[in-house]
Amino acid sequence: MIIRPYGDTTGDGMVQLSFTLPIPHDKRAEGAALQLAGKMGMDPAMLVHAKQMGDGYTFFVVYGKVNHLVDTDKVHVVERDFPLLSAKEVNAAIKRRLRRRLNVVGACIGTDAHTVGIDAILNLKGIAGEKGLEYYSELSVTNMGAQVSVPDLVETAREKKADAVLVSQVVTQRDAHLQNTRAMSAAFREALPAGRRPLLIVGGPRFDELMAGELGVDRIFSRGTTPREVASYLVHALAGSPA
Amino acid sequence: MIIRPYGDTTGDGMVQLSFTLPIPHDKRAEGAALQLAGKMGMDPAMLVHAKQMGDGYTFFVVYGKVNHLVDTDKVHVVERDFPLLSAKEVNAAIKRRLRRRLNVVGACIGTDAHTVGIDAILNLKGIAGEKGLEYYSELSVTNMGAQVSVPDLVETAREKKADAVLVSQVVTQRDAHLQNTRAMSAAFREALPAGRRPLLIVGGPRFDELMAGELGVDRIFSRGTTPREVASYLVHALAGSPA
Amino acid sequence: MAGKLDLDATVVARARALAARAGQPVVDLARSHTTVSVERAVLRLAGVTGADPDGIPWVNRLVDAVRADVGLGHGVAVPVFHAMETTGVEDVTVLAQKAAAGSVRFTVPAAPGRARQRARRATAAGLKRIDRRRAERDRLIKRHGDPKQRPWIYLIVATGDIYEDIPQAQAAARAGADVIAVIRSTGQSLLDYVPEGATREGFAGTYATQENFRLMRAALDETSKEVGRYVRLTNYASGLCMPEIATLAGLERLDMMLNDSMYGILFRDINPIRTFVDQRFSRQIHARAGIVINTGEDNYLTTADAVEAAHTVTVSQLMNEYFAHEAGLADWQLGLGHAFEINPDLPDSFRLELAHALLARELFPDAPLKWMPPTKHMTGDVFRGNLLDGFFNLAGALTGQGILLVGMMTEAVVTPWLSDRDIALQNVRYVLNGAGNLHEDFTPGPFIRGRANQVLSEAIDLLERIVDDGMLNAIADGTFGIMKRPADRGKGLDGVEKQDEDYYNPVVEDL
Amino acid sequence: MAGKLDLDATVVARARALAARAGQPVVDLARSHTTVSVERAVLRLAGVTGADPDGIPWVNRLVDAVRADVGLGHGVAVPVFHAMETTGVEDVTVLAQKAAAGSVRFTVPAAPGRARQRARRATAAGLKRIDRRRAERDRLIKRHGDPKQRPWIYLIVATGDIYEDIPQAQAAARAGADVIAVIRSTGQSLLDYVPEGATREGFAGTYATQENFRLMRAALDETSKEVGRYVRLTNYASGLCMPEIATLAGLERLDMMLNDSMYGILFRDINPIRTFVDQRFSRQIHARAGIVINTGEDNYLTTADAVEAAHTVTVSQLMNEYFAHEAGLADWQLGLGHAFEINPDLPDSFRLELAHALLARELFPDAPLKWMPPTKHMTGDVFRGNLLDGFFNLAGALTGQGILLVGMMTEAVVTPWLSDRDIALQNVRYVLNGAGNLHEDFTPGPFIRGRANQVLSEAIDLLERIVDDGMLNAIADGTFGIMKRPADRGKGLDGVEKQDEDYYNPVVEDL
Ligand code: B12
Ligand code: B12
Ligand SMILES: Cc1ncc(COP(=O)(O)O)c(C=O)c1O
Ligand SMILES: Cc1ncc(COP(=O)(O)O)c(C=O)c1O
Repeated sequence: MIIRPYGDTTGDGMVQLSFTLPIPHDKRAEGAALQLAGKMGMDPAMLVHAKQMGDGYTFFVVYGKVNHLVDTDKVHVVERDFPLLSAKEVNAAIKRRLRRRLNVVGACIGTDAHTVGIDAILNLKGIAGEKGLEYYSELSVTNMGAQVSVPDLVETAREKKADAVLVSQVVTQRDAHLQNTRAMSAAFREALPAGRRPLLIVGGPRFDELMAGELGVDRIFSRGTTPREVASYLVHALAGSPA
Repeated sequence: MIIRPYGDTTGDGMVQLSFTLPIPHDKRAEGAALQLAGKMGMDPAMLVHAKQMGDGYTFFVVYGKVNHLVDTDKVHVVERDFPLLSAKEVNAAIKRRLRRRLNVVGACIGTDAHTVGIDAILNLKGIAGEKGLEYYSELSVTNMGAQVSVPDLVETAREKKADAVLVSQVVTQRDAHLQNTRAMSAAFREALPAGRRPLLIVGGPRFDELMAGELGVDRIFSRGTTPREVASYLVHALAGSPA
Repeated sequence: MAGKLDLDATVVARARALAARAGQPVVDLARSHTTVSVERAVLRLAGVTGADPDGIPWVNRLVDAVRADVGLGHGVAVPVFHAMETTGVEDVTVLAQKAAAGSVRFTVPAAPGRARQRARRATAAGLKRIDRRRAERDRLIKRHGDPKQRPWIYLIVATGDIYEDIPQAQAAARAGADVIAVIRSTGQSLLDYVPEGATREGFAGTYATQENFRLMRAALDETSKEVGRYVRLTNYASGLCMPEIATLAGLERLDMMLNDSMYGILFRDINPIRTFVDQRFSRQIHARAGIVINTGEDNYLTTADAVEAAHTVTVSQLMNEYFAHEAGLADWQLGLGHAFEINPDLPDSFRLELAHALLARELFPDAPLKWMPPTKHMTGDVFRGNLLDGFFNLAGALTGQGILLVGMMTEAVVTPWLSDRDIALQNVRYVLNGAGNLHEDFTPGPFIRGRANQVLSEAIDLLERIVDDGMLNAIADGTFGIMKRPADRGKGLDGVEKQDEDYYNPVVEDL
Repeated sequence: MAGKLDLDATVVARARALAARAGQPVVDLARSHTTVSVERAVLRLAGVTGADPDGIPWVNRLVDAVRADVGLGHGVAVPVFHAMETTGVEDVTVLAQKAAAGSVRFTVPAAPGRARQRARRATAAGLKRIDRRRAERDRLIKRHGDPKQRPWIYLIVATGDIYEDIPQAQAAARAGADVIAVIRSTGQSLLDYVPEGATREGFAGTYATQENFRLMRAALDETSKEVGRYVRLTNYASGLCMPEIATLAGLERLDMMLNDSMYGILFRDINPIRTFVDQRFSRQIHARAGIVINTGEDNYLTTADAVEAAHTVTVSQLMNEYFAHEAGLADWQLGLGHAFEINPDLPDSFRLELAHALLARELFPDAPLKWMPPTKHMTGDVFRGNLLDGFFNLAGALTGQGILLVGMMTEAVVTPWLSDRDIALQNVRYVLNGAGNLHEDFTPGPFIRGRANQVLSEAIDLLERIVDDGMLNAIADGTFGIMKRPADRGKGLDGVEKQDEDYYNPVVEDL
């Protein structure tokens, strides 16, 4: 399906844009702002607000019509390619296929201290009304908390015979999350042979789920993930999909 | 000079974008939003907010880096190509060159009833601390007010021997301002031979100053115009620039 | 809510008495004149419908024909129903068509008794339809319920196309709007007829037509059922056709109408006499139809300064109250307008807003005041815009306003987008939900009380001057909104006539 | 401001008494232990500067060397200054270099009198430099003036690069910021040394180094002159190096420091004992330097629910007050933390915020409370974000907060952009200018008063439990921020030693 942005009427293509340019405010700066909007495909573009900040910066708000078409058939997304199971089903599938508890080790690595996200996935309390992985009787969860170094994580994963390692990354300035994830997956590749390497999962609000391959992990979860999705994925990836 | 948008550090290229797509919210919709951002040149683009509105629409906020460069040397703007004069200089120039008062007729045409803008330019009171054209002793101003029909305007311009006609247009939905301006300039072309046609000026907050030729007028004034700019332009266009 | 300002009851009473004295001459004018639109409204109630192939309604053709033959001074009812009898035509619309074709002549019979009777029977049928719609509204409110909170949340729809308006209005209602206003195309106020049919081509608003009213009301009836809350519909009985649009609103069960001569005079350059005559009749109809009117004092603050001119708003509200009561409207029907338009850069701007808003609240304790958002000081900075709207919402909650016209962050940019309304409603919900009860903790101190009393006393001074000089002169002088509008200028004056001795209006008899 | 809540003075006194009883064992612990960082701070005051080629400061090398030879139980001052005498080295930094090279051995002399004297003379010189910076601050404040309004406007800068931070900080100050905080790179709290030099590579913050302090303070001194208002500078004396960073802050005339063991314990997993010992010394230094501390109770509400856990904030504030007073800080130096973190969807959320904020205000009438903006409930909806921040600003003004940490609409997205700060400051200016005096009209009703008193009584209950169980157990149980932190775990415990009988710290003698 081909669609366009919708401001006030079907097909009007209207969007709102704001940004700063590192130049003082004058007519030329406004023209520069419109040039950028034009390059982004806005035509006509209305410059509706311009405000100088300090000596050399100007903030702009632009409204206008973009000419790009959005083709919903060509959207790249990581669709859930596994069934969403209930806790009961998860436990049953693990019991049936693995005949042992599935070991999960979770951590927030590097100097990132944001544990709320990984805790939401792992801890009993969970999030959005769903219990976390600790609630699943067939999952054995080790939550290492925050600021875990990669060597410690690899060590613990080995020790706990982890089937899956769950890593959270929330700080993204200067791509910290990408760097840490790459370091982590490299360390696992180095430390363990392919067959014995645990499933590597990372999550955090600013990840692009399409980057799993690039980062050397098996799966990425982003904004608004719920524990059930993660549990279902674990079953799918480690215990085969139940028919 | 080549510049990029500035979010937090020089050259980071960061911008903020929001829009609605006419589809319900799901992963595919988020992908569609990112596709649009991508087409606009945002890479990487972070989808930071998505909210369904009613059944079939979703609002998105996207942050990200645009790759476009802004070349401030290639900016198209209507730069002031005439000197900015004081009221005294305006009056002196008219007296010297024209040897009579310069006649100005102003109106807000069509069904547009927004007079604040044209009044700001014409009325004594003015705007932003500058007196309006009525204050200039060598300008004879007729302010016809709002909702003036094009035939009435042409008639009055003829009657008052207008040197310049100043038209305001504030309502822009469905391009009302462009349609009305075109109708106005066509009517003047029809009614009067080239030599006797008054200078045609339009103004309003949403005009693109580059469109004068297209709309058949001599000059366009947009957001934040002050009476002095208009008076100086009148002198420049009708009484030659004072050396 | 009442009593936070310590207003002096005798001062308030004096303000009301002055407003009545200042308004009386205007009422006298209205009672002694009629207009083409008043007469057309009568004929609409008597059953004339539809339009000629050029889109000119048959009521216009009929009134023009009557006027050409006998003028309007007798009212059109008697000549029309006399002609029905003499021509034997049974259907008034058919008569109108014949009159338009020039095949009927109109006269005023010496003994108008029978014509009056027939006319009155016909218009009574029209009024009865209005009564039925009112009863229907009462039933639906009982069934679906009123909004749970005050203020009611009022949202504007303005695509210009009734078929885009409808889904947007329904979406807004689902998202929490209690009242939907379909604003009008910029041109309509100056049309001296009411367009016909469903319309898709308006500029910055959609034409007010009977069919558009019907379509939107039906759509919102559906949504009311869905959301379990009666969603009200608003339009504009303003401009040159106040009486007729009021009538159509009554016939199609609209629930509120913008209705204020002062707006037409000041901002659409409509002749003061024309529109005061029209207004009185339209308000009588609104009273009958159980419709809440919204007045337009808020608009003054877009051209005048909101602090300097605060008292002109108060004066106008007092006069509008007088005019409305005189026309039969009850207090619950008085959506008197005011607005949050003080320059936000002014020190204590928010507290000044509170003073003004509370003054209106306490002067008119039983009226469902219409509280308008910032517009003039909104800019293209939409982030700031949403913030200002939040403080506007708060001021509404703190001062107990009745109808909250939801502000849009894009006010300075475009007529509202779908997403603007959603963001705006989210804003309202946050403020009402999180701080809606803050009025319990709000006890105006000397600054706010002082300011309110100052505005009231300036209002009294101005009313005294108006009593002396006359309301029409005050309007001519630019007292309101700094717009100067002399009584002998402006659009539509040629549609006014003085009533003759034998003027007869069957509708007014029944109101 | 005081007295709007009708708090019962005897209840308040009881809360304070309980906090003192609960805090006493922690103080005893702090007084009877020392840490590597306390000792390093002593040496910094005694004149050790610079770092080895790997970037490890000479103070670290020296303390490690002393510790290896004689432990920390005697304090490092005596062994170090004894070694100065025995080796004849005149410069402590040179001694550190020699010690690092293994060419000096440390012992504790039987008669430490002379070493103590020399040490004390050296550290006194360091303290004198701090005293001079304090006097300098007083002079500059006199010259340039304090902010005109309360609350002071506090803005964060966080590029990670001191050379990008500086122009952004200056721009922020010009745009109205009264206080600039340079936040730290995510890694720093866990470093058991203070990095050296100007730094350009931080993640989500810039390293706290003496040189970065100096550069930023100099830049802001320039801007203070320009804007005619003394612009304060803030950094973090938190994490593993509290005492040293406090010292560097004193030496470089920083004006405020985030300084709270509880933050390190709960959110950086630092060992409780280590950090309580460090905290006491760092606060003694802050007291001397005239620095305002900022505590971190606001953070609890990012992991715990702001309504359920409101009383834990109060308890922590009372304990922090006790710890601070005990360390010599005056009330004006207590920027106790709290935050606007109630779920905005909760009915009456704003009034609950007012209750909590006012409770803090009235419990600590002379402390310049640090009021933190919404973070947890901020989302990528930046329009809504700016609105929430506006109500946060309003709550700050209504309840007389001292230091307003300005919220950013992009809180959930990125560390603040230049334009975010500008929009945020515009928001603050609007609210303070337009509604800053609204507190005159704010008289809390039963809902707000009731809620405040309820929180206070829950705080007393909790304090009673802590008196019984001990503060360290409470922390271990997850009482604060639902983070469980046992006293025998966490980072940095190996840097703690019990003081011996002959422990000597020349700095503490002078504080
Ligand atoms: C709470 C919080 C804190 C708390 C953390 C407490 C704790 N124990 O976690 C405290 C106060 C300690 C804190 C401190 C700091 N913070 Co902080 N913090 C936040 C805040 C307000 C909320 C984050 C949160 O809890 N979200 C709720 C959870 C449930 O969402 P989530 O993390 O996205 O998790 C979900 C999904 O992403 C996914 N998920 C996440 N991880 C994983 C892992 C796996 C395996 C899976 C499957 C899924 C998954 O599932 C979760 C549930 O749906 C955000 C701002 C915001 N509103 O987002 C800033 C924010 C994250 N913090 C930030 C910063 C910079 C810091 C500091 C570094 C500042 C400083 N220099 O002092 C410090 C230091 C901390 C550090 N070293 O990391 C920045 C990061 C900027 C950036 N993009 O790089 C933010 C965005 C604020 C800002 N705009 O500046 N912070
Ligand atoms: C004030 C106002 C009104 C007042 C007008 C009073 C009056 N006598 O003018 C009232 C209340 C009557 C009104 C009514 C309506 N309004 Co109105 N109104 C505004 C408002 C709040 C401010 C406009 C203003 O006065 N700006 C201040 C002046 C000084 O600025 P300016 O016009 O841009 O003028 C400057 C420059 O542009 C330039 N300039 C302008 N004209 C000219 C001419 C020349 C020759 C030159 C040289 C320069 C020049 O110089 C001026 C000084 O710097 C705007 C929203 C906003 N905040 O912008 C909406 C707005 C313009 N209105 C709008 C609408 C839709 C209406 C209505 C049509 C709604 C309705 N359907 O009922 C009605 C009907 C009016 C009509 N038929 O036109 C829309 C227009 C949407 C669009 N883009 O198409 C706006 C943007 C609001 C919105 N978002 O919906 N309105
Ligand atoms: C009372 C009143 N009538 C009418 C209008 C505008 O509509 P129109 O010009 O279509 O009559 C307004 C504007 O808000 C108004 O307040
Ligand atoms: C008291 C305190 N210290 C420190 C920090 C964070 O900084 P860091 O982790 O760099 O010590 C905070 C966070 O806001 C805090 O409140």
